[in-house]
Amino acid sequence: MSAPATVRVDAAVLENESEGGPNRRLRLDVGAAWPDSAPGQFVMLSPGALPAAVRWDPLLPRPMAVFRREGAALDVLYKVTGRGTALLAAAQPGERVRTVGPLGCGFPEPAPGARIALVGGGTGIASVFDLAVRARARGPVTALLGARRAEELMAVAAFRALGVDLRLATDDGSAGQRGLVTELLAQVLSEGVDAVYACGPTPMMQRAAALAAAAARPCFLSLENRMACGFGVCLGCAVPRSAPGYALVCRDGPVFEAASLRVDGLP
Amino acid sequence: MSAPATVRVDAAVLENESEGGPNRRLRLDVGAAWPDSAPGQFVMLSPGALPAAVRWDPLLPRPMAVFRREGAALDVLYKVTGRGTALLAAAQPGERVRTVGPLGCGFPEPAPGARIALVGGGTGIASVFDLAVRARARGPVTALLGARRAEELMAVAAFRALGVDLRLATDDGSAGQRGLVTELLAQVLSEGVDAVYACGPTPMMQRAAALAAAAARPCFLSLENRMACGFGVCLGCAVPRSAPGYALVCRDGPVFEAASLRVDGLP
Amino acid sequence: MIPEEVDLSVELAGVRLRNPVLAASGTFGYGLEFEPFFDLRELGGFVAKSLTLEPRHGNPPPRIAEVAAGMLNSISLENVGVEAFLREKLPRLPAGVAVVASVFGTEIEQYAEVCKRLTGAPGVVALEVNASCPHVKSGGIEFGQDPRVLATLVRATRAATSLPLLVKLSPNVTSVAEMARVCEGEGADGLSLINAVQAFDVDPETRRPVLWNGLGGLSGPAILPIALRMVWQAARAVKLPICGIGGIATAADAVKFLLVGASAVQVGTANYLNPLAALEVRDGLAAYCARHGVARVADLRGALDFPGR
Amino acid sequence: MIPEEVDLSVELAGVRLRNPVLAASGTFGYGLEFEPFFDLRELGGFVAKSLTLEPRHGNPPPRIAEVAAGMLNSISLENVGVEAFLREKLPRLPAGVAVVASVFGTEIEQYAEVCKRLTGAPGVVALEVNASCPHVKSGGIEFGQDPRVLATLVRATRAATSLPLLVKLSPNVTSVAEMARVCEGEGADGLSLINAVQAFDVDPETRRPVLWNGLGGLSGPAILPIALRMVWQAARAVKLPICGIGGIATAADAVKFLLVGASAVQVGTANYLNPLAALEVRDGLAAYCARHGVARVADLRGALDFPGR
Ligand SMILES: Cc1cc2nc3c(=O)[nH]c(=O)nc-3n(C[C@H](O)[C@H](O)[C@H](O)COP(=O)(O)OP(=O)(O)OC[C@H]3O[C@@H](n4cnc5c(N)ncnc54)[C@H](O)[C@@H]3O)c2cc1C
Ligand SMILES: Cc1cc2nc3c(=O)[nH]c(=O)nc-3n(C[C@H](O)[C@H](O)[C@H](O)COP(=O)(O)OP(=O)(O)OC[C@H]3O[C@@H](n4cnc5c(N)ncnc54)[C@H](O)[C@@H]3O)c2cc1C
Ligand SMILES: Cc1cc2nc3c(=O)[nH]c(=O)nc-3n(C[C@H](O)[C@H](O)[C@H](O)COP(=O)(O)O)c2cc1C
Ligand SMILES: Cc1cc2nc3c(=O)[nH]c(=O)nc-3n(C[C@H](O)[C@H](O)[C@H](O)COP(=O)(O)O)c2cc1C
Ligand code: FES
Ligand code: FES
Repeated sequence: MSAPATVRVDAAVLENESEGGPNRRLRLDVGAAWPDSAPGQFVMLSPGALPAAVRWDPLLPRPMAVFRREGAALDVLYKVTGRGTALLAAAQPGERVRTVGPLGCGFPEPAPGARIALVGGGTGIASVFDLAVRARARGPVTALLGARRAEELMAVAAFRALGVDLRLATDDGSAGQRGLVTELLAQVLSEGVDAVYACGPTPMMQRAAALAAAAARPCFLSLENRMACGFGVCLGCAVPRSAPGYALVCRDGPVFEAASLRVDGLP
Repeated sequence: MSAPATVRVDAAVLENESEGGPNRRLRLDVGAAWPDSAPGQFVMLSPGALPAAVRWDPLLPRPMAVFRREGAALDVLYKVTGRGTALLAAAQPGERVRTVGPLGCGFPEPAPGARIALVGGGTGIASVFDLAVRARARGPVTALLGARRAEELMAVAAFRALGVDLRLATDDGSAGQRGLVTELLAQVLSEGVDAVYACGPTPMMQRAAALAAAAARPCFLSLENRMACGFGVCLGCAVPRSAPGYALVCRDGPVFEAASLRVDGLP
Repeated sequence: MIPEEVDLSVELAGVRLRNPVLAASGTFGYGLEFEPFFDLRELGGFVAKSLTLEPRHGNPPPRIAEVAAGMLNSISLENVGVEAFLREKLPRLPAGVAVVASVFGTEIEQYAEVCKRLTGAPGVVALEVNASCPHVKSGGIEFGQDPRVLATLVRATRAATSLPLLVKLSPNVTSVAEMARVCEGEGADGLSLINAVQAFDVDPETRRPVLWNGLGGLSGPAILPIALRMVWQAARAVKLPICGIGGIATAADAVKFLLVGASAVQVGTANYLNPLAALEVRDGLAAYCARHGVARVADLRGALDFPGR
Repeated sequence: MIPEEVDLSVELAGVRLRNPVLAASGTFGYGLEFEPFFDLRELGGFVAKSLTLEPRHGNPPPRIAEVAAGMLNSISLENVGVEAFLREKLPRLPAGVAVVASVFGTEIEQYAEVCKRLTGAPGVVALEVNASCPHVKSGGIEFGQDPRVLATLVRATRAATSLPLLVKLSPNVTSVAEMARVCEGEGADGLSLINAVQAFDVDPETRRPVLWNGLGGLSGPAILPIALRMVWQAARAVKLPICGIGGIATAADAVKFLLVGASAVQVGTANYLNPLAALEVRDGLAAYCARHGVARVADLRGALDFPGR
């Protein structure tokens, strides 16, 4: 696959609205020339709207999955967790957010007819949505979404609207099954699944990889690492390969076949 | 004079509107407990509204004269010149600006019946307004205001509403007399004035001091120095006294009798 | 403001402090300037502006400038002199305020003499020898940057006072560990670090240095990771208690310094932008301890989780 | 984008560069990564990621963290090795890109060998000896921090190549002027400074260092005033041309470095947040010259207005 074009745009905020709980949806006008992206690709966003005068703190952009693209509009679903996302949450329509992308290598296309399970934990839900959109035409999709509480579950309505087999889990049982989303995965694997695609917190992905391996199913992980550049030059997003050495999440991933990584060494 | 109380409040922005050209008026809700201030006193304002998450750049607060106080509302007139004021200009109603004050020692009260000349250049106009308000009940006030262009002249309408003798000068003649405001001062001194009160760029104040000295009239200067703290602890705002050593603009001023300073050594 | 159950008191160089939050020299005046904002006894203490034998006028303006997440200064140690401090400043402070007096001189004999005069002054609980001022040509930079000169200075000031003696180190050195060992060897009771980092800035429009003096000291949040590194290195090199300084503006910042081995901290530049900064650091520290089940703040000292290092 | 009348070309260590704006080692990959964003020939050149004799894997994660107006890194010199660079990276660059190859090793012989292999490679216009990497225990820190070791390193690499030789200095020293003089004495053709400043940060919630390695290098706008100070000091100590590095993100920043004596500049961390940063610095520099009536950007070198100093 030849790498798609990458651009930098200072994209105007079209909408920036609460999605319930700590989650928000940011809609950016990235322009008509914005390159197409594959499911699982991401963008780097400035930590907050570009200010009226230069201010260097916080400094680094934040990686965010492309949730949806509609013409010149690009949607990102994000959770307010720290400084960068708190400042992004304050961005007003009309302000601009520096956007670099699309970046990284997305999910491989599922084989036609394959039954696939998507596992999204927390902010990882945003990373698997576009895959669900594209994969459901090719074969049966089961989407397993998990979070701490009901209000932290992202994009449930959007998944529901897709008509995929949707199952939820929350730590406190406030939505779907009480417990971890990987418990749902264990169930679904026993029902019969050809491949697993997961994004979420490290322990979730480690467990998903173990379950898929035990069931002898391929497992693709989309990693949510800290990043400085997003395009392979800072070497900051390294994760250990199963072979000696490191892979770069932003360049070689964010999607990896689980077997290619030393998943117990993920940060 | 016993120093008035000084407080720190995170004041809500009530209004933040253009006053034409680069000038704006910021109205802050400082609360009813805000101490009374004397003409010429100032506040330190955070460089922009307090952000949704800590950001340390720019770091230092900016000194601004108290333009007007009405109950819990405090008005500041400011010119957008650099980073801090550009960020202040972006502050939205409802956001908060950290405000420390009132600070410094203001203008001495004019003697009853004394004919006084106020000279305001650029942002210095804001510093002499409150003196005009209070002094006009005590004796005849002539206000001389200068700036580069008409649109940079601050608070002309407010001075006009006071009914004081008002004369304008601009570098390009777009309002009032073409030339420097100190040329107006020379005229007015020759017409008869008992004391001069001036605030503006250093060359303007040096010239005002020289003119007043030549006319053997007392001259009070309000200085617009760079400051870090505003209350006498960083020693950053030093200006040379005519006696050896330095005075602190924030603590010993911002108003000084011109003769007490080495005005040619002002930064 | 302080949860009942948390013991905030610490010992620093033999002095029992109410809590580990002090204000740094040169950023807190003589204490009096902060009385409008809060009761000084709420802090662990404060370090007064560095004192010389004679009053000093300092540098011409401009003396300060803003840089990314920090500021530059070249005050050059303007101060009222030790006598005026003892006569006019110290007596006006309320009883119960722990004052650390900071000492500076251009000759070692001057340092020693100032130490002598401060010893026994009511309220002065310790001395801090400023061996590290980065902008005085004939002074601080050499004392704190040369291990032999530093040794002589510590020896002389040590001999001049019975008060607990803290030495404030310069960050402008290849090895802060070496300097820390020198101080330990010469009988210092503790270390304070870091002072401002030597720096320079230029106005591209005027082509002039932003400071009259050209060179100045960089302080504020920008230097925090450098300061933390040096405190960590010094804490591994010596047994002396350390007062951590550099860019501290929040309780989280203070916790970091304690974790890498500081016994107490000083809030500096943050006092300028927020006169309540030191108090808020104190309150936040108490809240941190309560949230994390830390009964005594002193238990945080060196509690970094960094196995093998 | 460049006003016709401004001559942006400069000479650095005997190399004529289209303009004085380069990209810094470790922040620009092998150049290829920036091809989606702009034509690499628009820059004065770039310094490739430091190369060792053998490929290196680098440190485990976390390798980076954000701090006030800056970032920390402890990559520990992961690179493809000199052979893969010559075989796979260099040939893919368009002709006309001025490549400075950066060299690193854990032994002086390794440095020298890498220099040898790079000499004569098409497109490589100069070598930069990384004597200053702040986070490799057995490597950079000692080379750049000890004048004797540095002298040996410069001598060996000087003998190993006929290419112009730049030495990249560590900021973690008491006297950068001393190190600059050492390089001049051993026949270096120029200096690059500064590398990242040794630093440390801690997560107060986990009590762990934010980096796997603990120590890391601080870079970004936070270090600009420190870098500017060191370039100013080095420029007064030696006649060698200097490539100024540290926190440069705008044309105004670049102008500052030229004014204190740099012949060229390198944009580092800013490339991460803005892949067009170096290009924008170049354009802004041209605009600055046009606005100030500067006909040749080279005339800005050392044009600081600081009489008497
Ligand atoms: C490829 C990719 C796609 C992503 N897609 C999304 C998305 O669509 N929606 C979304 O909400 N988030 C997404 N993330 C995660 C997102 O980048 C982080 O949540 C965000 O950077 C946090 O920034 P902050 O400034 O708010 O938090 P910070 O203040 O930086 O950090 C808050 C806390 O989170 C930790 N932290 C910061 N970044 C990370 C990280 N990447 N991984 C683990 N811990 C971290 C910090 O150490 C700190 O404890 C994605 C990450 C990657 C790499
Ligand atoms: C007591 C006092 C009262 C003041 N009252 C007012 C007021 O009512 N309204 C108002 O608009 N301004 C007033 N000022 C001036 C105001 O503080 C500065 O204009 C403001 O700090 C500039 O901030 P900035 O971040 O926008 O500019 P910066 O980015 O800091 O600077 C822009 C340019 O101005 C220079 N500069 C910055 N501060 C000063 C300064 N204090 N003096 C001279 N040059 C400076 C910088 O070097 C730079 O070239 C007052 C100053 C003082 C000391
Ligand atoms: C304006 C200013 C003046 C200072 N004066 C002194 C001083 O007199 N003596 C001293 O030991 N340190 C002095 N310092 C250094 C501070 O005490 C502190 O070590 C340094 O600023 C780093 O801490 P910070 O980043 O919290 O400010 C001064 C710092 C500033 C900013
Ligand atoms: C992630 C990262 C990796 C770096 N790798 C190298 C390197 O391999 N060789 C080198 O000489 N400098 C390296 N540097 C240092 C930079 O080239 C530069 O000297 C330093 O970051 C200061 O400049 P800046 O503030 O503009 O980033 C690296 C810096 C960063 C941030
Ligand atoms: S984020 Fe920079 S290399 Fe991956
Ligand atoms: S501004 Fe700090 S002493 Fe005046």
